[in-house]
Amino acid sequence: MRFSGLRVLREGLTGNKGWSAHWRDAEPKAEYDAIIIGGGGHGLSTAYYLAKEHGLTNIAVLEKGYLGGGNVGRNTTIVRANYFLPGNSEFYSHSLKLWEGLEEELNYNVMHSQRGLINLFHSDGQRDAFARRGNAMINQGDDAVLLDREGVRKHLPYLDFDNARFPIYGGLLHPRGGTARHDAVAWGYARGASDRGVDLIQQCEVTGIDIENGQVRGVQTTRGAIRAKKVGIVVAGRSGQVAAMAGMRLPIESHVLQAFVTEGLKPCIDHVVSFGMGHFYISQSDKGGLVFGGDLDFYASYAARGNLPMAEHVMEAGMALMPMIGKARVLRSWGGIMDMTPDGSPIIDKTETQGLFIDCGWCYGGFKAVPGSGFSFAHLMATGHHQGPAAQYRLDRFRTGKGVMDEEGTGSQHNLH
Amino acid sequence: MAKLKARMPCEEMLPFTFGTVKLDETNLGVMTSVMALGEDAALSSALSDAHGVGFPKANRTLGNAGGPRCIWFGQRQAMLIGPAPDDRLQVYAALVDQSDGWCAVTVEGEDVEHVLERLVPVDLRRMHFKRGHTARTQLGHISASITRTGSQAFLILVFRSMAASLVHELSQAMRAVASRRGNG
Amino acid sequence: MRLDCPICGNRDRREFYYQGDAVMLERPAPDAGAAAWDGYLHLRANLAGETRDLWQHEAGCGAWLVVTRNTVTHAIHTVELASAVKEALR
Amino acid sequence: MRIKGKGLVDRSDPVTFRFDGRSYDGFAGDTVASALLANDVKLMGRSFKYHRPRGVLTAGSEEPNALITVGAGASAEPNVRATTQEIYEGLEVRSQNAWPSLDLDALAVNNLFAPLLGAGFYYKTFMWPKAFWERVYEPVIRRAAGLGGLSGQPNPDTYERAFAFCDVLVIGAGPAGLMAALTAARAGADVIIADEDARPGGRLNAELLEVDGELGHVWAARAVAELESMSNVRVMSRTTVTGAYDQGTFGALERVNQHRGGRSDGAPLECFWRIVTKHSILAAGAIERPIAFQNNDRPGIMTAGAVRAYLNRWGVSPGRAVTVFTNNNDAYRTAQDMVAAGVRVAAVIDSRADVRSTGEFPVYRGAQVCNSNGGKELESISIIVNGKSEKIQTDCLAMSGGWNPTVHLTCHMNSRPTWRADIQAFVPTEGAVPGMSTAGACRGTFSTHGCLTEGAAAAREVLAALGKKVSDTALPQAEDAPYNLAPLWAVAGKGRAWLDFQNDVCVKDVKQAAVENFRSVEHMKRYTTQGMATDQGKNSNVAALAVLADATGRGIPQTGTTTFRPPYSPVAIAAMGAGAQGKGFAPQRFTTSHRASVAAGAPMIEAGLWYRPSYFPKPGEKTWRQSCDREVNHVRNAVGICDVSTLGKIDIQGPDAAALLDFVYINTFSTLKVGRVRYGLMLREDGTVLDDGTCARLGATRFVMTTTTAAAGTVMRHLEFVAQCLRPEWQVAMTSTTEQWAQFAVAGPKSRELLNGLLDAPIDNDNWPFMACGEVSVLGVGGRLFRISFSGEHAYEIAVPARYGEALFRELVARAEGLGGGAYGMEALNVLRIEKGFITHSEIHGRTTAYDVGMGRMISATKDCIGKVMAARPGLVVKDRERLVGFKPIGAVKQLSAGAHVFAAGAQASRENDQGYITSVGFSPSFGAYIGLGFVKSGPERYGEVMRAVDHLHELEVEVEICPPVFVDPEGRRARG
Repeated sequence: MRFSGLRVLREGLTGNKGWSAHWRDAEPKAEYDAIIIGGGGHGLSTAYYLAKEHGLTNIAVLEKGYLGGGNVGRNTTIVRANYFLPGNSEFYSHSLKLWEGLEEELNYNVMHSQRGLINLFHSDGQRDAFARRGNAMINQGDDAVLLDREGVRKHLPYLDFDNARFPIYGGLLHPRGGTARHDAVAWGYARGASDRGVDLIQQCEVTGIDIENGQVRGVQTTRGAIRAKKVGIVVAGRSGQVAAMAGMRLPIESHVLQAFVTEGLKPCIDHVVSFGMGHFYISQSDKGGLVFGGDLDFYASYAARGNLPMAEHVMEAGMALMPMIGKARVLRSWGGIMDMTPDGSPIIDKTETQGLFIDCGWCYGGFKAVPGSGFSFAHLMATGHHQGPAAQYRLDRFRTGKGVMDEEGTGSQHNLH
Repeated sequence: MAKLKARMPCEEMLPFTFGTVKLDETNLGVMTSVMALGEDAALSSALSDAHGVGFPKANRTLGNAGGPRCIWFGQRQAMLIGPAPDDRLQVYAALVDQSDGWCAVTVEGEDVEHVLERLVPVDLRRMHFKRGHTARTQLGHISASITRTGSQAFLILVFRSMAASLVHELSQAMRAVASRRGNG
Repeated sequence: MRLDCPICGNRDRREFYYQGDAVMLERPAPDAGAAAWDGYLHLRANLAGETRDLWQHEAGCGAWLVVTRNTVTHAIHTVELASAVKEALR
Repeated sequence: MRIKGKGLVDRSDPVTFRFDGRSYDGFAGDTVASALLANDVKLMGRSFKYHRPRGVLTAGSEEPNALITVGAGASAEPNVRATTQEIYEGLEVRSQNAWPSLDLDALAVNNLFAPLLGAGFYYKTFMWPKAFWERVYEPVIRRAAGLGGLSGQPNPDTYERAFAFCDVLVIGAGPAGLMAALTAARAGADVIIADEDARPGGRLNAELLEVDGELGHVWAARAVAELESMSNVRVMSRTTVTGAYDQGTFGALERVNQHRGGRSDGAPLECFWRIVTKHSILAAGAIERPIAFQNNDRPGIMTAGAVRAYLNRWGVSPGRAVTVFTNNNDAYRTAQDMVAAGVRVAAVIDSRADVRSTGEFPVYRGAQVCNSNGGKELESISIIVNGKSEKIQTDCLAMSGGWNPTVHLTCHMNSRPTWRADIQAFVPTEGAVPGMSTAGACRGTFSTHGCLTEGAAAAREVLAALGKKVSDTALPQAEDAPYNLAPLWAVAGKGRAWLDFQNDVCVKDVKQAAVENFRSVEHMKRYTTQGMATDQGKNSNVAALAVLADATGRGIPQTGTTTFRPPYSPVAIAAMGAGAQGKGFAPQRFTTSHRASVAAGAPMIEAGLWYRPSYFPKPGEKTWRQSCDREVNHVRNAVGICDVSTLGKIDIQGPDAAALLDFVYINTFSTLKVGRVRYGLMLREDGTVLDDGTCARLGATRFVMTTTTAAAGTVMRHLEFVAQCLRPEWQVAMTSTTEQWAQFAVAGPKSRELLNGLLDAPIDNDNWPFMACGEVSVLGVGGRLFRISFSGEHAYEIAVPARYGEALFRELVARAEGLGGGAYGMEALNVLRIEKGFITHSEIHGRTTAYDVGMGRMISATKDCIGKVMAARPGLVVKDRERLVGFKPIGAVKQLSAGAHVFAAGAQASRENDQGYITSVGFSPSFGAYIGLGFVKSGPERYGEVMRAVDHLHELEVEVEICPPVFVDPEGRRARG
């Protein structure tokens, strides 16, 4: 069924009786050409592009819970392409271009809103670093504008310009940065994949990966064994556990990242704003809630919930930066489990097992990567070759030191990125 | 020839009182980091011999205001307050002069526990934290050493450079507590 | 979250710094080879369950600690001085 | 309508307040909702999507409809529940989400388009044309969305945070909570009891039930008075426990002054508590459920318990002809209390056919309310009884679909509640929160007797665990009526029947979601926004789950469960972030020379937590560059003074101190002679540079290490890590002495001349050569002198105990000025070090190795050190890595910028062609030109090559020559002179 304004009108006038399922719930078959483990944003987009770009339709997505129930459904919805280092630059640039056509591609309104993202800086040194980053973005073909203090004031008059502990020197504006409706991205890809014949199987947990003579043969699940020639692991937050089923140890530590949303408010924050000194970022959803977050809780965790010290720290940063939000009330806090890598950059690679592929390590930047990751991972799974923009996301880069992409410069401590 | 004039960390900021609580700076004189190297027991008896106070157990102080005092200050570390350290201690400990490194304030009065509960993540109520108890912890975001010196009195040490922030934090809490009294 | 510091007692998480897996105590020999060093610095068992990790009581006594902790429930089983754990390894 | 002789408000204390500009009277003890109802005001808000007129639904913090803005101007507070805001003299509140007025809301037109605005409609449209989403659709949607508005001005109010500790935290002060607290407190336990209400007592304040022969609220007040008199108890009213966290930590919000006008200066509006407890007893009560039927959202339709609460607690009847719609026994109390108070009860409509209930009112058994009628206020209801439709005139319908235990806190640590079929509700799962037990209505026990019994039992368990002797507390006598209920979630029929009132989610939306395959409860919630409103689904989640279960042909427990995340009720950002506004966000660190620098007019800039002078302007200087150039020239030609106290100083002692340094630095320190200083570079274990600085040997077993200002804390932690975790067998002790010493750079050809005027024993090049250090006497004060240079000039750093810092700084500057020099700030310091090619964290930014910064050969071949193995990884030693170089502009444009990337001459400025970047630039008065440092692929092999430096952001393109990074005195003669 094609969605359109006309369709909404027609259904509205006829009692909304004509709507049908956005995707098909499938029963697992005995064998597929390829299996994607993980029905999150990355898994669903991988399936979509496998079907669409590579004509692989005899494939299944296995999800232990419900589709889009992982990090794609519990993030702060930011979409950007503002990286400094080669490897990341071209990847996120490509992903952003896919975002820009996503509504038409999927016939699903994911509400991609390029409202502009501003990274604030608070010293000459930070300004220089952001200028280098902005120039790298422009060198990549993306957009960036360096704002001085008055330039920031024009966009964000509500910041504390007079009395802040860390005064605002300026900001790097990324005009094409913005937000999207997170759940819709997962649903849109699910619908697109399902329409192309992909089996989406919920409540189907993978319990083992079958490997014979170094070649993957299929998976064991709570709904029986399923054979497959190729298997892709796309299970952010659980990567270590699923990889362990194939005898792998990953350069990943799982950490909890909290996020917060306030009660609905009339529009007051039009951009995505990020405060480097205080590790705080914020935007306002179309429903009116302020959506914001900060740093990891910093201890390894699979609990998907955080503790007060970091929650308080995030609120402190908000008060320091934009004291007008003080009377906004936090309605809900939640936590997501982040695959933290030693350089803060992700992994899209083959493994030592033939036919087994892995896409993981997105740290807390995975949402914006959903289209790009699926596109590149599908390419890798279908062709066995790395797709251009993702070519540097290798598993062995830490061992060799080649192509390490440590944007933060914090070194090989997983939780510091 | 010119003479160098000394200046205290909280000079011109203290004392002041809000409600029942008074905040003042105190000059502790010579302060020496005593860090055990080797046997702790030997260090403790050397300290006792030289200054009359031993090496305190964790979270405790030995001695009293006025006389030599030894405040536990961290893992295998104490702050000797009052006398210049006896040279013989060097056999058992690393000694470092910290007389100028720390800002010392006293905070006292009926509501002092209520003031500190706004800033310190440790239970400082009298039933748990008695006279002679000490803690290395935080006061707001400032690393601090907090010692109970009386039923309504505490000694607080923070890095010298943070004296103004310490005074700010304490004064905010003191005002808030005083305002609650005003409300009856 | 609170940890029982063996020296200072039960304290709020905000006083502690978190480093990562306690495997960091077991620094390989310089000639142990690339795989051993990769394992030391990068690869992690990353268990959903009981783990041992390194913390420092930074705002307290300064001691480095080995904390045995459940990453799913956040229950904390034991907290030991890292120096003692390391001495026992030798 | 106020009812004579009813309620607990203080009739002797009248209070006037304003709502939407009109003045109303109430009494002390009233909420905005009770006072408005007393004034027969029923319309209090508008719904989110359809802008439906709404009245108050509940009498508590779960209120979804009656949200108001309190106050005006900067301190206006949006989205306050009228049901919890206490009135005070002069209080001013406004309605929200309506324009031009609450009564005539233009966007009520949305209601007409409701068929087009069903669940998820926006996912299916607004896609064409592409650019219209940001330009047209989204702005319109955004403007229409939201509830109240922020003022846009900085929050002017004071907030605070605090910590509290106890043995047992009792959450909720209803019968169960009070009984638990009494039992625990009488046995001597350290107790905190917190309740969100201004008046502890819970439902006892809203009912006419008796405890021990007196009215429940009287017993409750007596219990509270006893608790307040005990020194081991802290009673916290107006305090909502908002979250359960690990190891017995709870968050709680105390509304300290929200109920008062005219606060004194410094008085907090709210306090966010972190309560740490060994045990907790959840006694949070229960929340009544509405029933979904067509137009069940009309003002005048309320929960039955709320109607009763307004009568019994506030002396207000929300209507003159009350009807009750129920599926359980409990709601009959509303009818009975109303009749007893002299209010007419038009009918009780009981969905259960088989009950034998009676009262002084008509009862329709086996009947259902199927519609409501009226405009902005309820006028009548339509009911179906025995298949026939009837209309009943009523201005207040009290509905009850049963009660949901307040399980929220038990879900905060990921536990899911358990379905109990007998009460058709979720109850806490055992062990959900470690150390927490539950008592009373929140675990599904609804009678007063049951609540008291369970409260006492929970406390006794805690006392046993605490090892305390249980006191003999007799259980008070109270009713033990059975709670009989038959499930009824939604009345069948056409039209819209509301589940989530605020978000306008109706039964048909949930059904449509199921049709569209959003059959998982999580999918349904996200697709319809059910439960996402400010009540977090407290009023509606269970009913919505039941409707979904029905629509998908599954049972409720098979369909899913409901969960809740912190906070229990919303918490102001200002409360959780109290104290951080303005300068309070992070401690400020001031050097001893701060006052003198400020007095000299120096702009102070942040360096981490420190403040340092940027430059010291002199009369006649119009730009910072003029000051900076002069200060650089002072150092190059005379003598300059700079406070360097912010650099980290770590005193390291012990027999193994030298071994530690050999292990953390890439170069060797065990060979350093006493009285000498050496530059050292340290790596992280991954082979990248951690920090650099000098280290002085003061004695055979004593060193003083200096770190950069930025990395002082990191390096200290790193050293402790090495000492405790890697080499605990070493005898070494360390402590920071950063604060003990005020340290100043005295730099320039006249530095020794200056110092010799201050030192009690003069120095010369023989007794104090380059890189010497030792103790000195400065104007009679014991200090330290290091002959080190960060400028390349003949220079020293002199340190005195910090109390003398300000005096010494003033003295040094005065003497320097007398010699043709003066103080210099960060700008000049930066130029001086760039001229010498000295690196800072601009260059050692976390991705560079010793090899990259030209110090690869410093890594000692004869010893192990941190980072050595990983620094030798193949990817880190390839020639074409970006390596440190200098830059000189050589074309027409002489400007350089520290944001530029570098490209081969003639190459396009694109990522593929990127050859490196500039990290530091400064105008060198020595050269009369800009110079820079940075990184270029194969750097040192490209000296002399002319490249393009392109800074798109500054629209700057410069021809640069790649050169060695040392611009001044490459042989280092000056420092040794």
